[in-house]
Amino acid sequence: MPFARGRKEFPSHLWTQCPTCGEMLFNKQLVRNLNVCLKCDHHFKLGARERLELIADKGSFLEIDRELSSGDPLGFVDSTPYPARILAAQTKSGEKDAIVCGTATVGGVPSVLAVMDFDFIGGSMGSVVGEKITRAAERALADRRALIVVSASGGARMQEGTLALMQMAKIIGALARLGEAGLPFVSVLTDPTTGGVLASFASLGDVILAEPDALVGFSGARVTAGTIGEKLPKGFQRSEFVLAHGFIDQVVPRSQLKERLAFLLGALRPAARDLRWSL
Amino acid sequence: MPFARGRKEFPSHLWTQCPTCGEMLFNKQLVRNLNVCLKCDHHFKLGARERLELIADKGSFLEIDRELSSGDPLGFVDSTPYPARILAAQTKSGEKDAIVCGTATVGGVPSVLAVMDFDFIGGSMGSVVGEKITRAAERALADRRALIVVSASGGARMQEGTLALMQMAKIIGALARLGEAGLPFVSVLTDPTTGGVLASFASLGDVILAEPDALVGFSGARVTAGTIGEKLPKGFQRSEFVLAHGFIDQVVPRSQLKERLAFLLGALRPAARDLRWSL
Amino acid sequence: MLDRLIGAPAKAVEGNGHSADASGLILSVNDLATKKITAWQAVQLARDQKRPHALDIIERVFDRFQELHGDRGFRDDPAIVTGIGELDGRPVVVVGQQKGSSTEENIERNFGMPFPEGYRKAMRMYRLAAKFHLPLVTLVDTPGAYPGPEAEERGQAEAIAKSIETMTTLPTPIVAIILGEGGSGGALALGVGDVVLAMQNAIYSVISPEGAAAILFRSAGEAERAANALRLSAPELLSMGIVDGLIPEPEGGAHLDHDATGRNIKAALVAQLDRLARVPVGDLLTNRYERFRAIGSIVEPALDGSPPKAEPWWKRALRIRP
Amino acid sequence: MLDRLIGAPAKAVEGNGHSADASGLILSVNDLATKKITAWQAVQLARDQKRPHALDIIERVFDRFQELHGDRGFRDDPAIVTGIGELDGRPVVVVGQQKGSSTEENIERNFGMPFPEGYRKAMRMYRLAAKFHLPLVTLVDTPGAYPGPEAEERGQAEAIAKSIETMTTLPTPIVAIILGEGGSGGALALGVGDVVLAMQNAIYSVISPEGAAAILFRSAGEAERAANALRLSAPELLSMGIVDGLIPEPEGGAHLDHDATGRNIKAALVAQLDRLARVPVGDLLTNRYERFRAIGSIVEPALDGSPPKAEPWWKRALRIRP
Ligand SMILES: [Zn+2]
Ligand SMILES: [Zn+2]
Repeated sequence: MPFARGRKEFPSHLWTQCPTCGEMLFNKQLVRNLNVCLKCDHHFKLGARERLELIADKGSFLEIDRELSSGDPLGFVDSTPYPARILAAQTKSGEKDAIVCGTATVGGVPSVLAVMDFDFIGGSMGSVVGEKITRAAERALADRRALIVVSASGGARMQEGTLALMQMAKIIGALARLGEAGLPFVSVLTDPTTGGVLASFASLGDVILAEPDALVGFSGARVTAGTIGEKLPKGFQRSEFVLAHGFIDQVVPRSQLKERLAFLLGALRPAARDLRWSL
Repeated sequence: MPFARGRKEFPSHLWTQCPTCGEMLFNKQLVRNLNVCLKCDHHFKLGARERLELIADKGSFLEIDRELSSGDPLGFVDSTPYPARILAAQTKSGEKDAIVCGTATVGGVPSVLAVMDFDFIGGSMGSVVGEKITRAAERALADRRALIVVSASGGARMQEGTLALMQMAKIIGALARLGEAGLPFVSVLTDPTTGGVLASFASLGDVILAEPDALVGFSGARVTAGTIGEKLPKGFQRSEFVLAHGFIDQVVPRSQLKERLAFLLGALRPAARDLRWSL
Repeated sequence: MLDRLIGAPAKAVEGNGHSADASGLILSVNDLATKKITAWQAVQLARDQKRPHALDIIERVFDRFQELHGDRGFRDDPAIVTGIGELDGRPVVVVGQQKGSSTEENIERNFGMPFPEGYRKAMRMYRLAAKFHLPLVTLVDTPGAYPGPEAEERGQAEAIAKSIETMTTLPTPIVAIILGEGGSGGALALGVGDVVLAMQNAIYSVISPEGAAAILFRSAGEAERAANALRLSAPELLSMGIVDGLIPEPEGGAHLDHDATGRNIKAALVAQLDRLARVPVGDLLTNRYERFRAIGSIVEPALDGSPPKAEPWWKRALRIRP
Repeated sequence: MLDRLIGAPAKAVEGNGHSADASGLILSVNDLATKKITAWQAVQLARDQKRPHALDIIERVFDRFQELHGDRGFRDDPAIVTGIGELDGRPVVVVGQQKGSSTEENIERNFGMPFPEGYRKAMRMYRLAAKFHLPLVTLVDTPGAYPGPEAEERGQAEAIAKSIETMTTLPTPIVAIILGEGGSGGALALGVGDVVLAMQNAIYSVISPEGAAAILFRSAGEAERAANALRLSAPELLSMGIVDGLIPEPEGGAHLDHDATGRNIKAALVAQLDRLARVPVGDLLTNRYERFRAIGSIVEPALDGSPPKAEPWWKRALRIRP
């Protein structure tokens, strides 16, 4: 495979080019390697269902709140009306919105998982994402389970206006209650995790893991660079940069994510009952 | 007064030269002005008793733990044996150690005051300072009073070795209990507040006030400058610098200290009983 | 399928049970005396440099205000002012975003765009309020959290998230007022209250109209169109249940009469804090949770054909099993 | 006058009630098998670059250690390592100061001198331990907190004070081990435990011998004399009740056998944590308070001629009235 070939020899349904090293990767091999480049370890984006398969113990995942979908509270129209935009994304992805939630065990620890999907309108957070993560946290609290949220999002969904913004407070309220009850929340940041998602639940994990080289930042780099009108530091807003600045616990290669989560949940495993009442 | 006179015209028992502006100040006037330079507002050091007079409501101060003095746990000898050093300081100052404590009202709010005196071995913190501040905090807790500590210290007293270091943990333990009971602690930093005093109780006030231009830092500027082998930023480790860096609530001129304390204690006035039990 | 609009208009306002009607608040869009202004006019008014900013309001509403400084970690951020003031004799902790009233002051205040240390200062004051059982009043007025690289490096997102978290569980009454410009997450970091009020001409949005226009219409010039689409004006916020009431502004806008504006705010604050002081802290926190919990617009099919009931989350939580 | 030496030798050690005798600890200076080394020899041993440092010990004592990074505010400080490890199958939070074993590593680790953000990382882990009811183990090994100007600007003193404060009220068992060099406040920030142990050749001092010599004797060359005067060696600390027991080192010092050192530490930790796990958290906190409360040397005349009794502070507090 390592000799040079012309582009036409790589039909796109069979091959994918790595944006980092330029290597042409055979799709089947790429999928078998968890969508990580075999040459340079570039982490391609991973869909929510594939991510769940990677994290949840085999056969343990039970989806919840599958049918929630978005209203159109603002009657929002840009180039397309918002409902049409939603419908197109639903048709393309087979999902109702940008997140899949459910219960599962992870390394044997009863958990609730919420996994975002960047392919659904940029993983943007509207009322459905807000409601589903909130319910996931409430479910974890009710069942005394751990909560894992995997983020992949450009931020709040502007087609839902200030209602989308309020989802930040809504989700955080539920997470805070989870924390007060001594239940663990692990946040996993994947490429990209930005805006209102990073400025809310994604930054509040008891432990925060990130995939290598994921974009992790509050403002878009374009905005930031515009603000100072100059070049940004090397690696700016990438996982390793954010790790060095103290906001991430570990950068974890995808192949080790499951094992790392299992260890952490095992260590932070919630007590069967709320220890606040045990004095 | 503003025409030039020779040095011999200013006998030192009558006149003091301001180290900041060079002005010769008539001692009686200086004292009447709370030991603040009448020309440039330089704040001269203030003894513990004068400070108490400034802060406590007139006639309300009752000293406690007056007779505590230091042992010689290490049998410490440098140029002088430690007990001799203590005795000399006691004889010179009329105090037993570097702090005066008592109960008082401040603007009508029942308080416990602990005021350090830099003149007693550089205001250094040994077992007596540790024990007296701890007792002051315990007294405030027992009587549900506010606590005010005025610091003036070069740090821990090295003649008491690791025992002096441990006073930091001892005092902080008592302050933490005070805080858990919802009682206010106001820390006042005066020139200088450094080392183990700043790295313990002095930095833990619910509100932290500092006198203008007071030296406030962890390491001696000499050590710090030595570390980097270069010049330090302007105003380094002075109140205003530390305020800009976020570690002080207000820089307060001495003439306004009493009023400011009274306002703060009034606002943070402890409830008559512990509200944790009132749900 | 049922279009269940959680947190619909009137419901949310009455739902949290704390909105006063006796303090001059506008509680329904129908009550707006003058005809509504356009979204774009609201944007202009909310940003007017002559509009009263946090310190202008603090000076008029509180007696004996003492500003307290510093985040105890990095820097005192002048874009957020905090302190203790007396409201009709009662001590209150105040946290507000501070824009400048001149170009020089705006440079000093970073145009009201806080750095992470600003939010950390705010959090310190939130905790101070809780520790001493003082009510908390926040004044929201910012184009947004500062988006520069130093802010990113020091954790702008983390600071906002923690600020919101601190407010959601803070065991003391909170009244948040959208004073002028409520710019996205950087505003929400001061915006979680038991009661959230907005000035009559304030705005509150997930993104600036200019930002939205640049993304959606590929042109910042379409900001006016975006402002309309975003429904960011105070009456819209009220009708969506995002704010609980509007504080009336003097004829023509708050910038024309700071004193009258201050009086209206003071009346609203006194009335709200009076009510909140009577609510046990446990109920306060439950209601605060439910208030934000109810916001959003989702479509959820009923599994058995009947519409799902709106009920407290814990009832749902105790009932549902996979 | 009565010379009441609060916290005298044996009393303090037994006083807190948690010291194991079954785990190989040296609980009395008389039990020291080999003859005592001089203070200056202790200084040299404690600073030996080949001495096992935090990560060397963690690797040998804990199974499946996962390092966790960051203070969530400014920077991940490599001079403090933190994480979760398994000790005989039980999860434990570990926080240790990390010196380098080579010049390169020492530069990376800043010679084990933490910045404020290092202590803030430590505090985050302290709280994590408390939140999840995990015991906390700290490993102290630092010449002191970094004294540079950036550290001053970011609040070195505040970070140390808050660290100590967090430990004093942390509702989970804490075992602190003075592993090598316990340099002043920067060491104490990790040093508040229910049980405080020291390695047999560790030191713990309010100031470095060199620093003390420069101030007291106007010559850093008098460091040996200062080291003696400061009574900073482990046996001295034991006899003063500052540490509760000594962990024996292999013949010649820990640097000669990292594995044996690890085994001794592991035995001590397992025994101490076993004991502490049985103490209700309220008692734990009371005892931790009394442990440090008792340290100090004061002379107090009895008001009525009889010596004041040593008694818990709250008895004193309830009795005394002016
Ligand atoms: Zn590649
Ligand atoms: Zn002068």
